[in-house]
Amino acid sequence: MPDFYDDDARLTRPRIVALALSAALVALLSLIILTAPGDLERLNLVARERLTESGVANPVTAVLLNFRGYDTLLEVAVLLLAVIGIWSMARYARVWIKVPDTPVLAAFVRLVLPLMVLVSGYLLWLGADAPGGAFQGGAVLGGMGILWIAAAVWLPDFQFQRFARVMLVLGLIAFVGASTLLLALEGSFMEYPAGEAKNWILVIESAAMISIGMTLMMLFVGGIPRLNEGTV
Amino acid sequence: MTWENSLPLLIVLTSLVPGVVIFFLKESTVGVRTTLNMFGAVAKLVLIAVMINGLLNETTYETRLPFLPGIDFVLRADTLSILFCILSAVLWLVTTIYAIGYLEHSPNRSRFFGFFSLCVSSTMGIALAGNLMTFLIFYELLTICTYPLVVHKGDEKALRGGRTYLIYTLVGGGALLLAVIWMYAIAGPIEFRDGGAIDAIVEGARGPLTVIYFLFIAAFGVKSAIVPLHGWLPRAMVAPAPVSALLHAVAVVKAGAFGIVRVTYDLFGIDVANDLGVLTPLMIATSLTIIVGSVLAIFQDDIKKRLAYSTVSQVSYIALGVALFGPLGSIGGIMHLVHQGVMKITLFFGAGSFDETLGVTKISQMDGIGRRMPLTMAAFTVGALGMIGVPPTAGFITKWFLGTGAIEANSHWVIGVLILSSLLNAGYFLPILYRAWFKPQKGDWPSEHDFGGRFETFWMLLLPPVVTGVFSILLGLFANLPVGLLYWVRLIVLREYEL
Amino acid sequence: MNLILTVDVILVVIMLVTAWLALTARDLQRAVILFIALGLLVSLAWVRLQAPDVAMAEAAVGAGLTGALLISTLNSMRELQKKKTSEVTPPADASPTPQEANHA
Amino acid sequence: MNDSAALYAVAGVILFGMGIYALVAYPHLLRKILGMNVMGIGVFAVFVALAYRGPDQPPDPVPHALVITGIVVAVCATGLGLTLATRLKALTGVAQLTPDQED
Amino acid sequence: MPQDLAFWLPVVIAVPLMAAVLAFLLPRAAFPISLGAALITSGLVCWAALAAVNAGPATHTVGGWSAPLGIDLVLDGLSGLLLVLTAIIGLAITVYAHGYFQPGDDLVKQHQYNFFWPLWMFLWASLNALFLSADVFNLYVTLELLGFSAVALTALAGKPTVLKAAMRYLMVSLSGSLFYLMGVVFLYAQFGTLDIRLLSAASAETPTLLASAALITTGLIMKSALFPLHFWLPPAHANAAAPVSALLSALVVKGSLYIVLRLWLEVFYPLADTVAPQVLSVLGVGAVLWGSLQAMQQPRLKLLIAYSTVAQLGYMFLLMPILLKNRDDSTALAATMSFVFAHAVAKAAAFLSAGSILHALKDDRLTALSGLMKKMPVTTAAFAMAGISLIALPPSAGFLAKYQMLQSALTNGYWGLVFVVIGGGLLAAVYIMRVLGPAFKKVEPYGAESTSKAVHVPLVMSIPTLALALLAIVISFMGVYLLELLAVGTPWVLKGGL
Repeated sequence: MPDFYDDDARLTRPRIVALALSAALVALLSLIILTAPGDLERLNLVARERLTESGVANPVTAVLLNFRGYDTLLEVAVLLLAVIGIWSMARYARVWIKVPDTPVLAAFVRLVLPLMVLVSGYLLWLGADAPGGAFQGGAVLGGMGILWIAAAVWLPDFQFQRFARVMLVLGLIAFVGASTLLLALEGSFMEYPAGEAKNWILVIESAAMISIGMTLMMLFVGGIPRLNEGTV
Repeated sequence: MTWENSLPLLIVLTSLVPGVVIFFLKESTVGVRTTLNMFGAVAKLVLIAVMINGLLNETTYETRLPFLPGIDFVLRADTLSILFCILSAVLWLVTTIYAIGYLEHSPNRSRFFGFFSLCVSSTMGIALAGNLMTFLIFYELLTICTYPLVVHKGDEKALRGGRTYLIYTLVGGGALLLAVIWMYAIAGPIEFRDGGAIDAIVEGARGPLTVIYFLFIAAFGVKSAIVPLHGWLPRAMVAPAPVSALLHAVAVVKAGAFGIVRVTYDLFGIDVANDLGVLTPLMIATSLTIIVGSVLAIFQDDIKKRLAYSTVSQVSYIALGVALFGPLGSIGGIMHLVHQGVMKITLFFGAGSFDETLGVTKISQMDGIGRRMPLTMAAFTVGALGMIGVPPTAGFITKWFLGTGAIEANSHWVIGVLILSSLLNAGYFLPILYRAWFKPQKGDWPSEHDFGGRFETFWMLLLPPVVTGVFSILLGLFANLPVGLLYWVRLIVLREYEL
Repeated sequence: MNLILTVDVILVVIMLVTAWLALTARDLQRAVILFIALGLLVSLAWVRLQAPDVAMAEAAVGAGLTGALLISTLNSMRELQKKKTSEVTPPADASPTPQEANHA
Repeated sequence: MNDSAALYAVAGVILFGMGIYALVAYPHLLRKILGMNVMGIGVFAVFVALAYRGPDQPPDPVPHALVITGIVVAVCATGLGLTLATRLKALTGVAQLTPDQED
Repeated sequence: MPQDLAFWLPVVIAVPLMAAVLAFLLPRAAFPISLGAALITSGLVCWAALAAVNAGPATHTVGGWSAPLGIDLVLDGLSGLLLVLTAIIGLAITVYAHGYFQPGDDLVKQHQYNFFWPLWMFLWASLNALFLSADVFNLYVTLELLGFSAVALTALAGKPTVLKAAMRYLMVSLSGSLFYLMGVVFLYAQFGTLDIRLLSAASAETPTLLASAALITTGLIMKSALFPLHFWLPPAHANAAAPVSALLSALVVKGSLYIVLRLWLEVFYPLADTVAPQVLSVLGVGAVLWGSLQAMQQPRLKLLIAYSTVAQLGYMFLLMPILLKNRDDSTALAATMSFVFAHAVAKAAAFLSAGSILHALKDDRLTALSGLMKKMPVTTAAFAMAGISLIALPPSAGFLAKYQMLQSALTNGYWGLVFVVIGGGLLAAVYIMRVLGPAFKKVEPYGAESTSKAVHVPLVMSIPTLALALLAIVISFMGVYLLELLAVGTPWVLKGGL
């Protein structure tokens, strides 16, 4: 009955069976993965060989935004879809946060926020050449939003969702729009013109970062930004 | 598409299209519905007449559409299919008139006539099917379309009857499907052909072919009610009388019997079938059915039930004729396809009219009915005498050829079966005739219905049995005319035996 | 070389133990906190495997954000539980707010 | 595969197995969601381990990119799952998949 | 604009994807946007299929980076057939849903209506992306897109039962995806590439391939609800809103099924001699029997149809041993794909009919359905046609498919399967007749409660339902064309490829 404090931790018979089966699976898969020969060089080398053509110096960003940019496009779609799914399920925000007694946290958050915006922008810029990029930057942006809410500095209201909608779709629209434009121009979906890849990538990434940030924040809100009465 | 290519399809469509249109008509639009039905029926007859003429001039009528790689959807006219076509078309016309009269003022008529037309279309498809696949499609379509007719009354009993009907026919359909696929698997994409599509039995195929043949017989046996697969037939008697008439004379039961004829002659070929040794078991099964059906009929008091068991017995004459290896037996069997239809439909029309006019449903209520409804009863009498095989009715011709066929095939015991069956037929029909004509009326009729007018009943209920009754005699009297039935059936048999 | 491998072994063992504790802890709050710890350990492992991009993503998204989601969910569930024990009715879902009426 | 990579790959497989166990063995939805996340971490760990070629060679960037994608999918899935779980808790009073009653 | 077929492949994905975004951004215009996207996508897909029949398979290299580095979109017979199927059913459901979710002034319904469109467009985009993808990791992403949109659509109905069903569905979907992803990792470990054609070219029977096949197949049959992993399907499909049920049963489960077929035909083909195909076939038999028996006992129409899906999914795995015995002989694949097509059309029609019935009678218990023929003739007729196809009586799409299945089983000597297929048809007849039998019951003309409850079904609902039902019949005469499309460049390895 005490629903979220504990599950019954006893090792009942079904659990022992489940444990044994999982263990067997683990043993089998471990043995097999160790025998895998790893003819892995092929793709690795190809990716590195053609890094220069990709417009960015960070190979991971090259894969994410150029070679396999289509994956990332669908990825951005997944993010948007997750928010739409959550909004469709929950007509009210989930957040149940008490306003903190001390203003210290709030003050701290106010201080940190501008810094985080800067950091996220920097991460994005950095992503072209070093570890970082839209996802990492977006995560920082999202973290900022969450901190903002968690510190009860600000709580999203219903008016906010109109703004949020636009921010949420920005990344996907930029991605699909740019790709389609490139399809018309270059004859291939998402084929960046030679030498201009970096600019295209940066534009797409910026839009994607904003959307990612907003998405992560909305995942936290857990419903259409509109608070249940008396929940805060 | 040329005329020759589209004619078989058109014959199917002349009832299919009106049927589909009728579904969308309002209950009250009797005029349009009747016009559509009649137009379809007459158009169909005209097209068939054109086709007969063409066939006599050796024209080929064939509609061929791709179905699956290697298998086409084929509708083709040949002598045998024409025979079944014309039987169905004529009886459809008659039955439609009867049904209009019978169902006047009852609910769901659009639905009824819609399915009725679809039913006839399926029968036409079965008749014209040029290969197993096409046959199978229409055979199952027939099952689907008859179900709503069987349960038309919509009460518990009707639903139960319908369920039984479906269980039997669907299981039969499963057997047919298996047989068809197996056949295709070992023989390739064969089509029906005069004299049989299988030229010779390949070594090793004898066993499977025998099994397939019996699968076919079992599948068709369900619809043609071969004992012990006849259980659905009496229970399906809950359907309205025109449906029973159609079921017994043209559509379902006859489709089964036609299937046996088709498969034996045009798929296996009578020689191959004989070579496989499958004809004797078929002969035994049908003989048994003839006897058992007749015996069971004697114990029924319900008129329609007695007629139903009579059907069980009579339809097996067709298969018996097939099983008798030799042209004479074949002639008897194929002729009975027509004869049984015409005679049995007369009987059902009569039974339906008794019910609708006087509320009489049981034989024990029929005392003196001959005086109240002389014309209907006269038609009924002709049908009954035909079933017994009294000359000069059509039934006599059948039994004559079957008897001579039995001698030809050296199966003399079949003559015994025929005689016994005729005695039994007499045993369950003559008492009815006696009651109707010679016994005085007992009290009031159960629920008499006054249709007004000058006749003993509504004219639409009277005309059809009288017409089919007259046919039953004419078919007997003029069997041997140059374009008569016998002539045509001889043509069929000559081709099948490749004589 | 051996030293690195030793570090690896220690890291892996801690990871696995943390994971097991996270999955079996009786208190869900504790489980969630352990899960966040697992996320951080994993990102450490990925730094070690020369995957700094992945490590950043894991630390920020896998540990940080997922952790925040889990904790906030746990909190809302607690609130719901309290509400349930104090009053029987579930939160009003059917009655729309005036804002929504305007929107529709 | 070098030793370190093998070690982390096996660890990944073990995490995968642990996740499955938690998913099937515990009724609480939050725990199930945790289980799925651990499963995911396991898969990612194997993938990242495969990309590692020892200290002297640069790693294969493709799995890294794919794992980042996977991490983002996982957080989305977690978000969806947690929302559903909260809704269930609100409507039924328990965050578990109790058998349905005919409603 | 280029007339090249390959050029248009990404557009088939981008159009519904953009429609989803716009429908979310502009809820008030959601329906016109979605309908427009549906029309464009369907038209484009049908044109593409015709073009592929004439010109052969097409490959689009996304980003200009061909495999192994980039991701290719490939249109061939197998994917083309499923794209066309999705287009047909998608169009019908788009129209139907507009009627079904018609909100009036109910705010909860308005909410459902608003969110149905973006979710449905996402689903469509993800299906198209899935069918076109030639990359195993990209397939994972499309699978997740598909799973998320399907779960959210399921949950849209909002009742506790449906939320539970959605939750269960989400768990299965996610863990299935993770199994799949682990399999992908194993593939990468062995072959160092993610492109299906390169994988199949390199593929050889190794322990890693076996493990990968086991992981991937397990994950996917979870998502496809193959017996005994079907437990989540009936509650989800039965409790979701009717258009959603239709989508789930007709299309969503086919997504993962498609990947199973594709991978086994291409990448895992070296494992064809192992026991795996037999196992799948046996599970299929189990599904046919168990699903049918369950369908016979369900008290509600939608549950019955949902269990029928469990049974029918079994058929799609029955022929695996024959399919993989020799992939040059395409009859088993043709039979399976015909079945997929037939089932999707008939099942969508059945669920849409059930939706209309629920809409009109507010009740889908079988006991409430007597006399349905009189009350809702068009809907009943549609259900009957769908039922005929599910039973596989001729002439229907189901018959066309089962005929080919039987032929394939018989010519290969699998007699057991012959009896399963025929027996399964009879079992289907039993459960379909549980609905259609009482439908012909006479209803009392006046005063009876059941009659007075019947209301008019709007044309936007009855027309798509009837159209799908008629299609379930008409397809039986289009078998040759379906097979012609299917034959386009399948499997990739054999006919061209890179």
